[in-house]
Amino acid sequence: MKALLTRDLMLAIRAGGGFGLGLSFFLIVTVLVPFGVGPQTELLSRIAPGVLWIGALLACLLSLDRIFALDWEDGSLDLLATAPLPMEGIVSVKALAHWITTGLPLVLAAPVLGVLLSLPIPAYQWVVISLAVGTPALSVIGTFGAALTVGIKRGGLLMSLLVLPLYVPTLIFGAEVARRGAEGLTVQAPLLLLAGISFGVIALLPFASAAVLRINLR
Amino acid sequence: MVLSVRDLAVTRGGLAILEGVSFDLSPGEALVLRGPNGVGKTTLLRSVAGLQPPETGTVTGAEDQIAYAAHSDGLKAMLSVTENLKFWASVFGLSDIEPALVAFDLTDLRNRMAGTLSAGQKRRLGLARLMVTGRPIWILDEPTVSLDVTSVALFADAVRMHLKGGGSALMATHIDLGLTEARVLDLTPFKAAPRTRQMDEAFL
Amino acid sequence: MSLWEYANPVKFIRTTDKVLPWVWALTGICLVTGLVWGFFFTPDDFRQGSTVKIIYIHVPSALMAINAWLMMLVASLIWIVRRHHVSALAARAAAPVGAVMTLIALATGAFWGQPMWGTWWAWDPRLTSFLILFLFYLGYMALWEAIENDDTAADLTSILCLVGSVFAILSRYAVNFWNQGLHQGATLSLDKEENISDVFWFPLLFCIAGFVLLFVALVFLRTQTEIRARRTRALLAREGQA
Amino acid sequence: MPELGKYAFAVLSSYGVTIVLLSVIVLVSFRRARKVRANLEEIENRARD
Repeated sequence: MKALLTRDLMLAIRAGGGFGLGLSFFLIVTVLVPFGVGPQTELLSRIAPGVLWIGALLACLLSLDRIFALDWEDGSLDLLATAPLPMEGIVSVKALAHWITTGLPLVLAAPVLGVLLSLPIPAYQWVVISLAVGTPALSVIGTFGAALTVGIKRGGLLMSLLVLPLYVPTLIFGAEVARRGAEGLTVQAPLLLLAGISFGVIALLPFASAAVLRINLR
Repeated sequence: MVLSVRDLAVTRGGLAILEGVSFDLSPGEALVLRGPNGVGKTTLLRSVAGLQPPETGTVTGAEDQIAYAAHSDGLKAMLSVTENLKFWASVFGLSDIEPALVAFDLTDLRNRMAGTLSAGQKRRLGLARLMVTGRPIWILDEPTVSLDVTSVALFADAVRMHLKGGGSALMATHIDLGLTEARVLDLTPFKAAPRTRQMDEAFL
Repeated sequence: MSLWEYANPVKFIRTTDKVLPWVWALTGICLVTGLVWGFFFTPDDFRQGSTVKIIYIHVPSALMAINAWLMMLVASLIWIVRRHHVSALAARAAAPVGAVMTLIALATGAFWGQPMWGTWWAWDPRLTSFLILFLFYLGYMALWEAIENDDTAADLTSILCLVGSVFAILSRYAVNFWNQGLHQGATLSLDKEENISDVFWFPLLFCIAGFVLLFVALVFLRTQTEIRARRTRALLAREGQA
Repeated sequence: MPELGKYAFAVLSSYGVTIVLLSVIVLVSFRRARKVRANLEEIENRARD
């Protein structure tokens, strides 16, 4: 399993698209917001936590179909299925690889982009923490969506339609942590709920994703 | 470990295409499945490899014994020859890839990117991948497609070495494999009589 | 004769053919009496004025929107466990009806809230969770259309339904957390005093019965259609194969 | 017609929307049922003779 992770990470780096894709999209979305909403800083700073979260979420969504598509096309998914690795393990490693190549960079880039949106000072740490806790869930849920639509040609749009409603709880609690952090309120409740969802999803969803992948490989 | 297949029926897209297929594959033996294109060679191999549940019949002796190589040999163009082999070796819990490199004469291509290899070299790398898995039973789907005569001979030697080492090989092809001593099983007689798809029986 | 007898598609069609006319008749009676009674013969509410009449469509449709998804969940479970085609096709048949019920609940909720809240859409937690439920319906229906092989489609959509239900419940509470909520208290709840007065109660019962019967009738009809469509594909496949 | 007062628009339009949506789903279901049934019968006859 570790080999699968290192291979996926190497592929992401070598193919170049891996890291850059999510980050550049996140940057573009964050830059577009002031154009759309107007440059008044007090307005921007109020919506900054939400915008950062939505940007990160969409960046995750964009790079989901690459998770299985490459292995599906060149047949290595079939070969992996005959390997001694449990399918749940393969799916979790794929989600982890997606998180490292896409989720993590978003967490690191968020404060930098926060400056663009004049994010209030106390909010910086909470945006980073909420994203750090929330993005793993986005990757695992996304992997489930990617597995569902791996066999469907041009399944990207369908995957977004399936995955976005599943993102709602994570988005609500994540953005809530960031927003409360910005206003200096206690963030304990939404943070715990966010963590609860993330851990629950990480623990349970791979079984569903594995089942779906087995069906698609049939 | 003897791989025995009893009365296997396989479907493609729900349609039954082969039925009543039975054969044994004991260590040190090679079996070539022949038959026109579309008779169901690939589907049968996938069922034996466990990728696809057969409609009826049993496959015994295949638990954790099988190394499967399909048309597309699952090589990552962006990884070098050694990286590809090292990956597949560790997936199967091994790490020694030297014998495979030697057997398939890939030693001088060691650090070349898989993407830059010729079709023949890629196929040889695919077969080397099989060797690296350490699994006794090789299942090969059209292994000698796009190989020139020398590569086919190289392939035949590698398979013979594998057989001498106590392994066995199940191959599907409609062209010459250069393996004169292999047993041949023609699949045409096992063609399934046209009957309703299993999933449709409830509706007819 | 156990319930699983009806899993046989041909028998399902035969029995539903016998039952359907009665169900349609009952639906008509309940709907007409409930709506006419509620619309013409109930007084205005002292606080909300005549908007209270919207209750006769908002509450039943909201109820059906949720129960439709529950029915699909149960049907998906039956498909996964017992592999009965009828239950998978019934789930597929129920999805559009559930989606329409959700749309009605959303529209009537917005119309009803407009005079009170002063805006057409006030992101009220319950209405928002219906909006999310509607997205789940869309995703579910889209997945059915996207996959050719019938059995794989049934498998994948059932798993989506299972996972979706968990997230729908999660969203339900997340939305509550996210906005303090403007929706009025539960219209139908077991403790008597919080309930609406009797004069509104009886017509509402008829409306609910009417909506439930309408749902059942539509699902029977649409499931029959799905079975026939499936039978057509099966015959064509056999013809193609011969 | 009951006196709907200033909320007439809200009440009437919500009833209107409901009736429209319900009739759409019912009509679509019936039309599709008829089309599929006809298609099936046509194939069954062809298969029989």
